Amino acid sequence: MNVLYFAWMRERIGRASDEVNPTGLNTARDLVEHLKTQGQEYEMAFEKMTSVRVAIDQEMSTLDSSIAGAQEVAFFPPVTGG
Amino acid sequence: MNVLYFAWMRERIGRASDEVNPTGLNTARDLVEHLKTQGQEYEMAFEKMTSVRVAIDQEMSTLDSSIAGAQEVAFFPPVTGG
Amino acid sequence: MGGATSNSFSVSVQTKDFDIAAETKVLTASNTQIGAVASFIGLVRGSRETVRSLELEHYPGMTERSLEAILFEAKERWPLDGARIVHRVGALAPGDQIVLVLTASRNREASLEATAFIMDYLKTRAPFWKKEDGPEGSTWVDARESDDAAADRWDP
Amino acid sequence: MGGATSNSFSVSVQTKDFDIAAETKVLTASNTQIGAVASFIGLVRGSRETVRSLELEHYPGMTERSLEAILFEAKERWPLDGARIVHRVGALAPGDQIVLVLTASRNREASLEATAFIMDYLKTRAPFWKKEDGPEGSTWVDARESDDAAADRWDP
Repeated sequence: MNVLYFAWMRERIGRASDEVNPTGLNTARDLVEHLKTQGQEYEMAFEKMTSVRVAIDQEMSTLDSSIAGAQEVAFFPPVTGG
Repeated sequence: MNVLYFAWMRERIGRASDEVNPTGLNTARDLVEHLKTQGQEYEMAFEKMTSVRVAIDQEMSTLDSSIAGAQEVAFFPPVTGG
Repeated sequence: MGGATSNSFSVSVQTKDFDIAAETKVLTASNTQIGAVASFIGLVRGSRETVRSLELEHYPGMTERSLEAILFEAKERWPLDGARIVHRVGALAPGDQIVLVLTASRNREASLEATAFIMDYLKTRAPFWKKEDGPEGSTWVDARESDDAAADRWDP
Repeated sequence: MGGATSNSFSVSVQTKDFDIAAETKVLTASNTQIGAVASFIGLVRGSRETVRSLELEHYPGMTERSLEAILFEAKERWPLDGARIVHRVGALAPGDQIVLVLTASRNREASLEATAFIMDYLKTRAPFWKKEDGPEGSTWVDARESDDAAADRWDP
């Protein structure tokens, strides 16, 4: 499963994407908990979860959405386009 | 006093303006009654008063507005610009 | 620089066509605090079969005054940095541009609402009249009650 | 001729600038039943002293999908003959155009309301992020609660 990061989340983590083995991960929240074990940069990026948005296969989702079968999960701050 | 006509009122009356002596005319309605004595074309133009709008010195007004001291009174159908 | 000047609010009544890109550039050029520009363009509807041409008559003098009064009213109601109305008169064909309303603001909702307001007031208060030349001859276009209702919604 | 085709609804995410007059012409060219074109342009605010430049990041793929979904939703809600979103990405300077929304309809209110709706949804649903480069360094722009409130008003 490809995991993407955007804006300040990408900057804090120091990379734009990770390849993650989804075995045992049911929801986007499970994925976050898994990532937070991968280093301090991930802990920092996921520190304030009210500022974290998630898209599963390019659809806006919530942290409790299932990631079963997902090919791409993205984490990013609230959007500021327009 | 200069009296102007626009759109189908101008066409029905057959002219774009008249010079009228305002003596004895208090309101726009008085002016209409006076004009209707000037010929059948005026009677036709002012036949359906719900479709007649009036501007006094280029300000939207009502038939009961005073025309005392006015230099220009205009009659026209409801506007259809835009 | 940066401040809105009073000539940021202007109207033109003209026979010639307008270019919305050029008009937008003029409206926003001197003020980089403008974040939002809303606009409306009215076009002549109808195919060449149903409407051969449209003739727009107006009341010179009063037209400009009434359009300026509408911009003044909009400026009182919304935080606008500028606004512009261009209205064409004379002979027009299907697809031609008739009217342009442009508003500039720091605020998105202000620009969009002010544009709607200006159009609603223009439709019911500015002295223009349309005459359509179709296959069955010329007819003056009737005013629409829906336009009165649209204008009424801005009353307190 | 005269009928709206499905490609009357389109989006572009691009680094290059856009021309609202040219975009309007494309949107209205094939359909003379369109009487109303509303639009919104977002500009980079701030003087050269406060904002040296703005960097717009986005999520390629999802951006286009989300913008298309917003146009589809607008088309379900209002009688639109066409709509277009152009959103720029990359480096921009104060005064630069960021986003264009254009809607075409037979109905004035429909085009203006749909334009407001599209902007409100775009502001809260399309994956773009702004980073400002000012005199005190680079900062990511915070999302605004007022944008969430604006989007919420369209919920049933």
